[in-house]
Formats: sequence, structure tokens, C-alpha cells
Amino acid sequence: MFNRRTFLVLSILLVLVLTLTACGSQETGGSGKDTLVVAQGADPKSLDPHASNDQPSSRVNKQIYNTLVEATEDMEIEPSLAESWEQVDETTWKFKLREGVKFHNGEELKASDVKFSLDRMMNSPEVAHIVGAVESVEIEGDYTVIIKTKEPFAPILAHLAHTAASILNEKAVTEAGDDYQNNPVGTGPFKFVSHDAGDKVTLERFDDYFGETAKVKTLVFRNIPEGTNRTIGLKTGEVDIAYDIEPIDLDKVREDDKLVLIEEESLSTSYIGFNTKKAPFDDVRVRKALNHAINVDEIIEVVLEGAGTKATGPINDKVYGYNQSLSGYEYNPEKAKELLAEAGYPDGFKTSIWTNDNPVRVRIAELVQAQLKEVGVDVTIEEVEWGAYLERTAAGEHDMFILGWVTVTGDADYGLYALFHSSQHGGAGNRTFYTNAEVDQLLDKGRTSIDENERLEAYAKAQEIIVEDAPQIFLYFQTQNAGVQSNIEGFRLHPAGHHKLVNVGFK
Amino acid sequence: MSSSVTTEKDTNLKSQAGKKRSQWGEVWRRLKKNHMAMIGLIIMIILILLAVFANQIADYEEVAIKQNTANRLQGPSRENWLGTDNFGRDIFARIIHGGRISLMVGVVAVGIAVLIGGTLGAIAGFYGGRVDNLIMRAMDIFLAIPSILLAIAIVTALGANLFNLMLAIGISSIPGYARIVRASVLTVKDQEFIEAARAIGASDFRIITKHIIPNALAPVIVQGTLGVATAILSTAGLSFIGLGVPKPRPEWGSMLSDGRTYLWEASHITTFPGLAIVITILALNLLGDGLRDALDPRLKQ
Amino acid sequence: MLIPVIIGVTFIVYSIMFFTPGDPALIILGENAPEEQVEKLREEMGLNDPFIIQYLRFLKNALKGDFGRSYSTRKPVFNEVFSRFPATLKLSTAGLLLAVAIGIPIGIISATRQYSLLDSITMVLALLGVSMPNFWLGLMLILLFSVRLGLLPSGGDVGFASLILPAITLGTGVAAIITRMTRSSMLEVIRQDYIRTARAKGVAERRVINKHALKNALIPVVTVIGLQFGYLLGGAVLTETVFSWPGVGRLMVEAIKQKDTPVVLASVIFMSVVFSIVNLLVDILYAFLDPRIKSQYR
Amino acid sequence: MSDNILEIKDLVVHYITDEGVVEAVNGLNMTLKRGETLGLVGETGAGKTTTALSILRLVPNPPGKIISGEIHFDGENLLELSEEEMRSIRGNKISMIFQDPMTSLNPVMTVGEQIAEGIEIHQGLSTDEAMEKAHEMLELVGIPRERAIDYPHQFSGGMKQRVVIAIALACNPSLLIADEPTTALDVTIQAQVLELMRNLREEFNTAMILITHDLGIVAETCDKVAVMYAGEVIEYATLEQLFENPKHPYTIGLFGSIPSLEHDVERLKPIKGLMPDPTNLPSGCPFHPRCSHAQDICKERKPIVTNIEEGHMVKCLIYEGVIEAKEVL
Repeated sequence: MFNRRTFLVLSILLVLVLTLTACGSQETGGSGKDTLVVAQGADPKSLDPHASNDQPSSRVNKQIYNTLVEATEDMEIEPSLAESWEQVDETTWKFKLREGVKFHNGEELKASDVKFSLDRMMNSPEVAHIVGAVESVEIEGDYTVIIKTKEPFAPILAHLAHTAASILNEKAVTEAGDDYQNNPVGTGPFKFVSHDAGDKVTLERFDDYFGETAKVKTLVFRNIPEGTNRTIGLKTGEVDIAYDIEPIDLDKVREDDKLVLIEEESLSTSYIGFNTKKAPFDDVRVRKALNHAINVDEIIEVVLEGAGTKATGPINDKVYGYNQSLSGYEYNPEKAKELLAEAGYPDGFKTSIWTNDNPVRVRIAELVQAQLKEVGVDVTIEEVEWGAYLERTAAGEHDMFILGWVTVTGDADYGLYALFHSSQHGGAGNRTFYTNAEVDQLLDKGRTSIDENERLEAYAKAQEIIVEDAPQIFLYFQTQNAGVQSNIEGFRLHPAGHHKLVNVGFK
Repeated sequence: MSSSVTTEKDTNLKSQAGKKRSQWGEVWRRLKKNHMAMIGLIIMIILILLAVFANQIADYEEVAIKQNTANRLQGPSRENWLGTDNFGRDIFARIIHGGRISLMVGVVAVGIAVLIGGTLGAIAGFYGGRVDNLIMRAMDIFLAIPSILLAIAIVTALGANLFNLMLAIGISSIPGYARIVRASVLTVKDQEFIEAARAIGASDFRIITKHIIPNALAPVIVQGTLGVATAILSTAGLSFIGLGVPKPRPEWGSMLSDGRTYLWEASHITTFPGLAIVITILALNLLGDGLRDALDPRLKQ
Repeated sequence: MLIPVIIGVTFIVYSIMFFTPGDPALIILGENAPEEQVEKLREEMGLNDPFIIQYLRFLKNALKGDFGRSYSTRKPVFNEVFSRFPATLKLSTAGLLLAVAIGIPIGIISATRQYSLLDSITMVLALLGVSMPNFWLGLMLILLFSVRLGLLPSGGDVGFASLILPAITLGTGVAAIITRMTRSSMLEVIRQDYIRTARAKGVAERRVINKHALKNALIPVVTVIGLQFGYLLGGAVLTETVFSWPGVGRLMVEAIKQKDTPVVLASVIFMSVVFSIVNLLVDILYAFLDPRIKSQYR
Repeated sequence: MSDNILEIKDLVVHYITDEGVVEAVNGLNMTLKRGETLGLVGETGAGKTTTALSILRLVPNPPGKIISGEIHFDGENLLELSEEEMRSIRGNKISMIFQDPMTSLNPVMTVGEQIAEGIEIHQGLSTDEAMEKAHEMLELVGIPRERAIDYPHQFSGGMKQRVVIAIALACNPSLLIADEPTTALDVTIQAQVLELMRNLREEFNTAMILITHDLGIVAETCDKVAVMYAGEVIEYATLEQLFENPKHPYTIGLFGSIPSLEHDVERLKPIKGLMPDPTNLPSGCPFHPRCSHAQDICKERKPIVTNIEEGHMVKCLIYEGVIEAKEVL
């Protein structure tokens, strides 16, 4: 009697749990033609574009919001919310807004929303630096916005195309207050439905979108941190598009008839920074020696399974302003030893390399440790937590550290200024504490000049000097990728890493 | 973890086992008859020998941590019995060296827990009253935090290295030992030989060390054996989520974690360290169960 | 008993976290905030007060459900943790139900056929079950069912299919423990005089087991199940990591990596509180099973 | 139908353990007439309880095993019945009262349920009817019927044994086996319980086997007495015969070991030595190592049953005339 009842209760409970979860599956898990499931490696931090500058958030925000102008997959600037613009003088830009654009809450886009959004952005600690050059935003009537920069700032359009410069609805933000990130309202092709923390974000087609409406009704971003699990999800069909396939799994996707692997060079670079203020890295010969001592090809092979290209300098050919004539450092341990001897370290030295818990970086550190041992440099690896990592590298406590940089705007200014200008020492980006007056001058020139040739020339020269001074070990440009079901059409990778999904549909 | 409940219950019965030397001989005789326990013991001896002579079997610098990327992700072969990992390192060598860490953490963590927990339990049981109440309520609170979470919290706070790992796992298993020792102290406290010792003027300290501790030994040995197993599991778990020993030192949990990326292409990287854990834990559990039966024959009727 | 335990738990966890290196003010403001601004925030946050004051303030806020804000997402920590809780509860419950549904019947069958082949096989499997690290089992299950066979999803919480592997991963160890416990408890009960009494009454063997032995045998098993829930919650941390399960465990692991102390703190406290509540429920169930205890409460 | 309700022939029961084979019962013979009360006496470990359990076929298996012999109950050999047939006898025609009332009752069932269970099984009554009958049984053993909903822990030891008796008598069995029913009770309670059992036995006209090592209880209760030693009945007699004229040296020793108020004994003469190790019984007469009359032959020859007079049997070489022992004769 008793046990029957207990088991009855237990089995009812079991069935209940099962059905509950089963119900859950029908709304999201189904591979119905109208739902597109995208898997990425982390949960968006915030759907308030001004409160986050992480890739997972940008990837979602890109679908919810629009910016004034937009960079295409080929890094060309195109109209978006602004249908046209003109440069009034060296520091003044005038944007004409598209009329009749609707927000998801039914409000119409007005110039005041643009001003509100950009002002809000300028006050946000996370993203203010992206519009650091902007002095003020003015409006003229409902459809004209005037942006003034503090000084001539050539790459302004590229910066305004950043997802952090998304235009929000003033009313929606004010009404939601602190809770805005749970009720984001934009003008984009998809409107927000729900965000299950740590799990998924669900979006729905916005039928009043000003452009061509989205191909799918529902768009789900799933958070699957483990790379292998994303690939498996693709294989089992629960995922339609998986971003960032693990290098080791690339062949699995390539070889599968039902899947397509899309690869594209990205705007992201990986490097090992030296602390140029600290001995022995204050000696350029040591820095060059280590550049020669590192076998980048081995790193690309081991860590990326070949899915990357060796860096010849700080930025690659996807970035406007890239210097094609640079060839970078060759792997040459003998030369490295010579240089070390020249610098007074014939027997090498002891030092440390820092990394955060990112497995790719940890693996790089392990390889570097082994490779430098060959030239007599004894490296200990210190895994430092991300917060402390940024904090302490900014404070200059480190010897060497591994980091990456994404030139989101596709312009050399974004890729070089923060990393190598002496005004940016520390947390602003220049964690190598590299200082070179000539480079400073060239970078300033590139930033303020509105003559394209002059800019290109300045950047070419700057890259030459930077490579020669070697404040970093230039590692590689990672190829970005996505695994896609073969019945998906209209998907393209964006070099900045956040891909547009409005045109993606099922065949 | 696995058998703590039964052990606690049996504490009373077992306390009598530790009285005479010859009784240990009896325990050994009974243990020898238990085939499963002997298998466990033999495996443990092999594992300990492997750990002790790890450098003689495969040099730490030259084999266990030396990268050989040309030979990476190879499956098991004659040269690399268990294959190689993503840096071309021999997995067998790494497992052996990882075993050193696991066994060391296991033993030291249990040592810490026995020492602190045992002392607290002995004090609580011996003095009783408010002291007892205070100590045991504190232990209850510790028990309310699932032990792996407590260990995680401690390692997070102190930073991940070998010493902190041992400390965290040790601290998080204190309450179990406190309870056991207290229980066995309570059972012997009022027995006649304690009274007799008191009557001839033995100090509390002497009574505790000479009379009470030997009697609490049997249950502590059983719990300790099983506790080493739990500690090894916790170590692997903490390493798995990145709270282990620094690289490039091999540790089973972190080897597993590193292998996850290669689960598809080279599953042996994940499979073998896991098997090493299973074998070790299995051996300790067999031995622990066998010891319990041997120390308490009444249970096995 | 629940309240003092919870207060004690918060005290322990808070003390541990208090001595974590790293300045919360710096983490919040970012790496290169000016010194005076950092100092101002330290003052505002009360970071310069003595430990006990800070703890009491923390406790006061915690009782109101205010555990501060996450360093990394800036959202209220309580909401963060709480929003992840249903997933963890679902997984742990599924794991526990699985463990109970397997462990108790198998334990009973094994006990009633002591020394049979079935019993031996069960015992070997149960021993393996308790010896297996669950995260490894999870990976092996993924390897078999997701990678090799492509049958089941390996990650996320997307319906029943995605619950199967994590629940098995989490439930196996507990199932093994429950099996062992049920078996030994059953063996003990079967030897009792009252079972002989029942048999002497002419009660059929099946009824002897189901009606007379089971309820008695379950009493200690229920305690074990309660204690195992803590193990389940701890195990959930690892299982959730393996299966990308959006629960408190994974939140905690992510927070550890990001050094998001308030989230780690709140997660540990939260899980401990849940564990304590579960044990309270177990005590009540215990009384339901054992009339000797019930009458004490009357 | 025969006069004998129970006849046990050459019963052999062994417990097979890792340590060796325990020869608990070795060729036991015994008969019991309807309505009669037989006292089964002997030291602990003599095989009394095993014999009783064998009758119900409840010897725990493993390790226990009935090796050979016959147990005829009402003319049927119980050892040949199917398990199901056996179940319909247990608690119905034969029931048993166990030694320790503290542990004989299921702690998680109400006493009412425990009494009603047997009734429900054997008498085909509905649960309610069975419960009503259980209430009557409770009253019969002197417990208010309202207490049927209470659990065993709410009763005292004597009360519990009354409940056990109620369970045993619920189906009006023709044979009741009581295994030291009063040993675990206080002396005053013992008397009450014995009194109750005697009355009920008479009322229901039940045959009874009373297992005890207390000769006083035997004297008060029994018609016949069987003395067991090392798994055998070594002396069987009526109460008067045995008490007035014990024959076996062991029986005599047993009397010697009870302090007597009636006879002035200068000092107690406990039987020297201990019960033999049941895994390694002595050859010949199992009692010989302790027997003051033992001679070499006793080590070799196993005594057979000797009829002293009508209904008085003994197993001893003395009465086979093989050896002499003047004091005994």
C-alpha cells in the first residue's frame, strides 16, 4: 500500500517534470521553419547597448537596434537610420534621418531620440570612449541631427556604426528606468520577447521594420559556452547557426553534408604584450629577440588548428590603413639568442606571462612557456582572473601578458590609437606602456586629417615603427567562422563579429 | 560521501575494536579474507608506488610537461600507451604525475580534517555541556553548506594553488570527523577504564590521548579512507572548473577539462584521466568498505 | 533551527569572501579610476568599516533580498541568482527523482535476493556509480549519445531531451548511494523480529517486503536522500558546467572566473539555504514515515 | 485423525556459514497431543528456537537449511507443502509468540493493523471486519479497543506481549508455539502474561509448545516436558515424571542448577562446562564432556532412545545398560 502510493506519487512527479520540460521544448526547440536558433559562447551581459560592450551582447543588439550608419560586411559605410549625411566643416557632421521609422513600441523615430541616445552613450562608462571625440549632438527639427567633434575626427562614421551607438527610444528608456535592459526597445528587424538569464534570448520579427522585414518569425540566441557542445548542437540539428566553432571541430563541420562552414578573416588580433617600462623588456633587443623566439606557426597550428594567419603587424588587411609592405618577424631561435646575448642576457632570464582563464590564451601561454625555454628564458604562467587581469595590467604590474584587440570600426585609428599612443597608457588600452613621440604624432595625424592619402601614409609609417619597436609579440589574426545548417540562406559573417540576421532564412 | 551515514551509525559498535594490538591482527586477518578489499588495497599500493616513483617511470621535466607539438593528439600506441594530449605530451606520464597531486591532496586534506575535526569532536564529546553544544552547532552550520561549495568558496577566496586546495577540501570535511570522534568519545567516556584512569589521577590530556583517541581510531580510519576518495573527487571537481593547481603541472580534473575541447577528435584525452579517477576512487571505496567490515564483524552477519 | 543555520552560513561565507584579495571598489570602477574616486566609493560602500559592521549590514540587506549588484552585469545579485534557480531546481529534482526511482526498487530487489547474481551485479554497478566523478560521466555520456550517436542534445535547457543526459549525470552517483543504502537498510530490517512475526502470521513474502519491511527500511534512506540533496546541489555546479545548463551552478562558475564576488557569495548562500529547507522537509517526511517521531511532535 | 497434532521425526537443521556448519538440530523426535502443552527446555543454543522455526518453516535461509526429517501437523508433512500452502497454515493453524515483544511488533504499523492482518489473510474478511475482530482480540488480552490505533512504541513491554498474543491467537490456531514469551518482561508482568496465556489456551483448547529455560514456568504450565541438548531431545516425559524422577544426567544437572525453596540444597551445583561448539559437536553422546558419569564409551557411541516407563524417554547410555552410574539410578 504505502510503497504503491509512494511510487505513484513519485512517478506522477516525474511525469510532471517531464511534461513541463517537454512543453518548454515545443516553443523553442522545434526546428520549425519559422524559428532560427543561433548558438554563441556566452550570455549577453545586457541588452542595453550603452551598458555593455561585449561581443555576445552586440550580436543580439545588432538585431534589435539600428545605428545612424552601418558598416557592411565589406566594411563600407552605408545609410541606416540616417538616409544621408554631409560634413559641414572639419568638426561638424549633419545627418538627415529616414522618416517614418517605427520603434518596437510604436513610437516614431525623431531626432530627439538620436540626441538622447548619443548623450546617454557619452555618459556611460562602458562605451563613452567610442564617441570620445564627440563634443555635442544638436537637432534641427525632427529629422536632422548635427554632431560636432572636439577636433577633426576622420573615423567618426565608423564609430557611429558601432553597435554601442545604437539609437534607443527616449520614452521607452525613461519609462523603464533601471529595468530597461529587460525591456529593450529599438528600431531593428527583431523585437525583444524574453531573456532567460544564462540560457537564451528570444526575439520576434518586427513587422513594421523600415527595411525589408526579417525572413524568420522567431530568432533565438542560445548560450552554449562549450565549443564542442555548439558543434554537437549543430550536428543534432537543435541549432541552426553556431558561432565560433572550435578550431578542432572545424573539419567535423566541413565534412558534414548537412552543414556548411563559413570562414572569414576577422578584425581581431592576438598579441603578447611586454611591459616596456620594466627590465628586461625596456630593451628593444630583448623584445625583438622574443619575437624571433616565438614560433607563431606552431601556435596557430596547436591552438587554432591552423585557422588563423600569422600577424605581420598590429592590424590586418581588413582594416582601413593596413600597411601591406610589412613582413613581421620570422621564427629564428638562433637570432633570438644572439639578440639576447647582445642585450646582456646570454643565459636568458626568468620572467612571467599572464593570462586570464580563456582556454585559448592558456594554451598559448603553455606553448610560449615551452618555446621560450629553448632560448633560455624561464617563464612561469600566472592565470589571473579577468577583472584583476585588466586591473593589474593597467597598473603595469606584469611582465608579459596575452590579450586581443578587435578593430571593430575597421579603421586603423581604432586599431592603433588605444594600443600604442602614449596618452593611452594603462587601462585605456596601451598596457605595454609603449611610448614613441613619432608614433604619437603619426596617430594624431591619422585621426584628425581628413585627407585620406595623408591618413594612409601616417598609418603606414606608424605601423612600420611599431613593428620595429616591437612592444608586442604579434601573434595572429584569427579567422572567424560559423557553422550553418545547409538549408540556411542569406547568412554572412561580419568582420566586426556581430552578424546581421535580418536576411537569414530557410531555403 | 558515499557511506558516511552508515559509518556514523556504526561508530558505537566499532569503538571496541581498537583496544589491543592483537585485535589489529584480527582485523588484518578478516580484511585478508575480503577479496574485494584486497583488490582495493593492491590497486592502492600500485597507485602509491606509481606516484612515488613517477619521476623514475617518466621524468617530470622531460616527459610529463615537455611539449612535442609534432606528436599531438595521438591515440594510444606503443610509444604513448594512453596517447598524447593537445601539446603532444604523454598522457600516461601525466596521469602518473597527476596521481601524485591527487593522492597528496587527498591524504593531506583528510589529515587536516582529522586533526581539526577530531580535536573539536574530542573536546566536544569529552567536556560535553556548553562546549559540546557550541562546537556541534557550529559543525551543523558547516554541514549546511554543501561541502564542494564550501571548498569552492574557500579556494575562490584564497586563490588556486596546491596548498589552498588541500586546505579548502580539508576544512570542508571537518564536521564529519568531529561528529565521528565525538560519538566514539561519548561511548567510551563513561566506561570503567576511564573512571579508573581518573581515579589514579590521570590528566584530561592523558585520558584523551591515551584512552579515548585509540578507541576512536577505528571509525576514523574507515571514514578517512573513504574521505581520501571524496577529497580526490573534490580536487578533480575543483580543478575541472579551474580552481586547481597551476599549469603546466598535470592534475586529473584539469586534464579532463582541457580535453573537453577535443572530446570529438581525441576523446582519449578525456577518457583516461577519468578512468584514473574512477579506478582510484573505486579502490579506496573497496578498501574502506572492507575496513569497515573488518573492524566491525558484527555488521557482516 | 533553520534561521540560526542560515545566519551561520551567511557568516561563514561572508567571512571567507571578506578575505578575498581584490578591492571591490576597484573592480566596480574599473582599472584606472582615480585614487580619490576609489576612496570615495570605498567610503560609500562602507568598505572601511570593521568586519563585523560590514557583516551586519550585509545580513540586514540580505534579509531584505538585497545581495548587492553583480560586478559584471550590474544587475541585482538576488535576481540574477533567483532567475537561474528554476533551472537548477529542475535539474536537481529530475536527478533526484531518477536516483530514487532507480535506487529504491533496485536496492529492494537486490536485498531480497542477497548473494544472487543480480545482487552482485547491482552492487558492482553501485560501487562504480559512487566512484565516478559526475563531470566525467557527463562528458562520457555526451561522447556516446551526442557525439557518436547524435541522439541527444549536449547542452542547454531546451526541453525534455536536453534534460536526459544532465539528469542521468547528476542522478547516477545518488542512485548508487540510494541503492546501497536501501539494500543495507532492507537487509537489516528483514532480519528484524517483526518481519519474522509477519511471516509467522502467514503474510505473503511480497506483502512482507512491501508492507512491513519497506517503510521501516526507508526511514534511514530518507535521511540519506536529504543529505544527498546537498551533494546534488554541489554536483549541479559541475554538471551544469558540462552541459551548459543555465542554472545557479554555472552562474557561480562564471562568477568565479569573473571574480564577481557578490554573485559567488549569494549563490553559495542560496544553495545552502535551499539545502537546509530540503532537510527540514525531510525531517517532516521522516515524521510521516516514523510514528515514533510523529508522536514526539504531538 | 490421529491423536497427535504434531509429530517431528528425525529433524536435522543446519546453518551453513563461512565459519563452518552449525548443527543446530540433530535428529530431533517429538510428539504433541491435541490440547496438550509441551515445555521445551534447554540452555541457550540447544536448538529450541530453531526447532520452533522449523515447524513454521521459517528458519532463515540462507544460512539455515532443513536437511532432513519430517514434521507432521494434523497428519500432513509440513516439509512437503508448497510455500503457499504453508502460508495458509502460518498464523492460522499454527502461530508463534516470539521472545522479545519489544522487537516483535512492526514499529510503523498500528497494533490494530497488525492484529487484523492475519485475520484478513486467513479468514477472508474485509479490512473493516478484520479490524473489528482485532478490536475484540485486544479486549480479550485486556487492552481497551480504542488503543488499536496506537503504535507499538506507545505500549509498555507487557502490553506489547499481550498484543503479540492477540496476533498469535487471532485465528484460533490449533498449535501455539511460544518462544520464551516472558523472558524479556518484568517478573510481575511475567506472571500476568503467563496467566493470560494459560486462560486463553484453555478457552481455545489450543495445543502449545512453550519454549523456556525456566523450569518454574514449565512446572506451572506444562503437561509434558522435552529437554533439549545440542539439537536433540535427550529426555521426554510428563511433567510429574520429569520433576519427580529426572533421568538424564543433564536434566538432573538442570534441576541442580536452580535454587530451590522447597528443598534445602546446601549449595548450587551448576553444570560444569559450557554448551559444546555447535560447529564441532563432540562425538558419541554430545553431553559427555560435561557429564560426571561419562566413560570412554560415551565418546564413541551415540545413545539411542530408552523408554523408562510409559511416556518417559531418555537418551543416555546409562539406561541402555552400557555403563553404570549408581547415584543416578
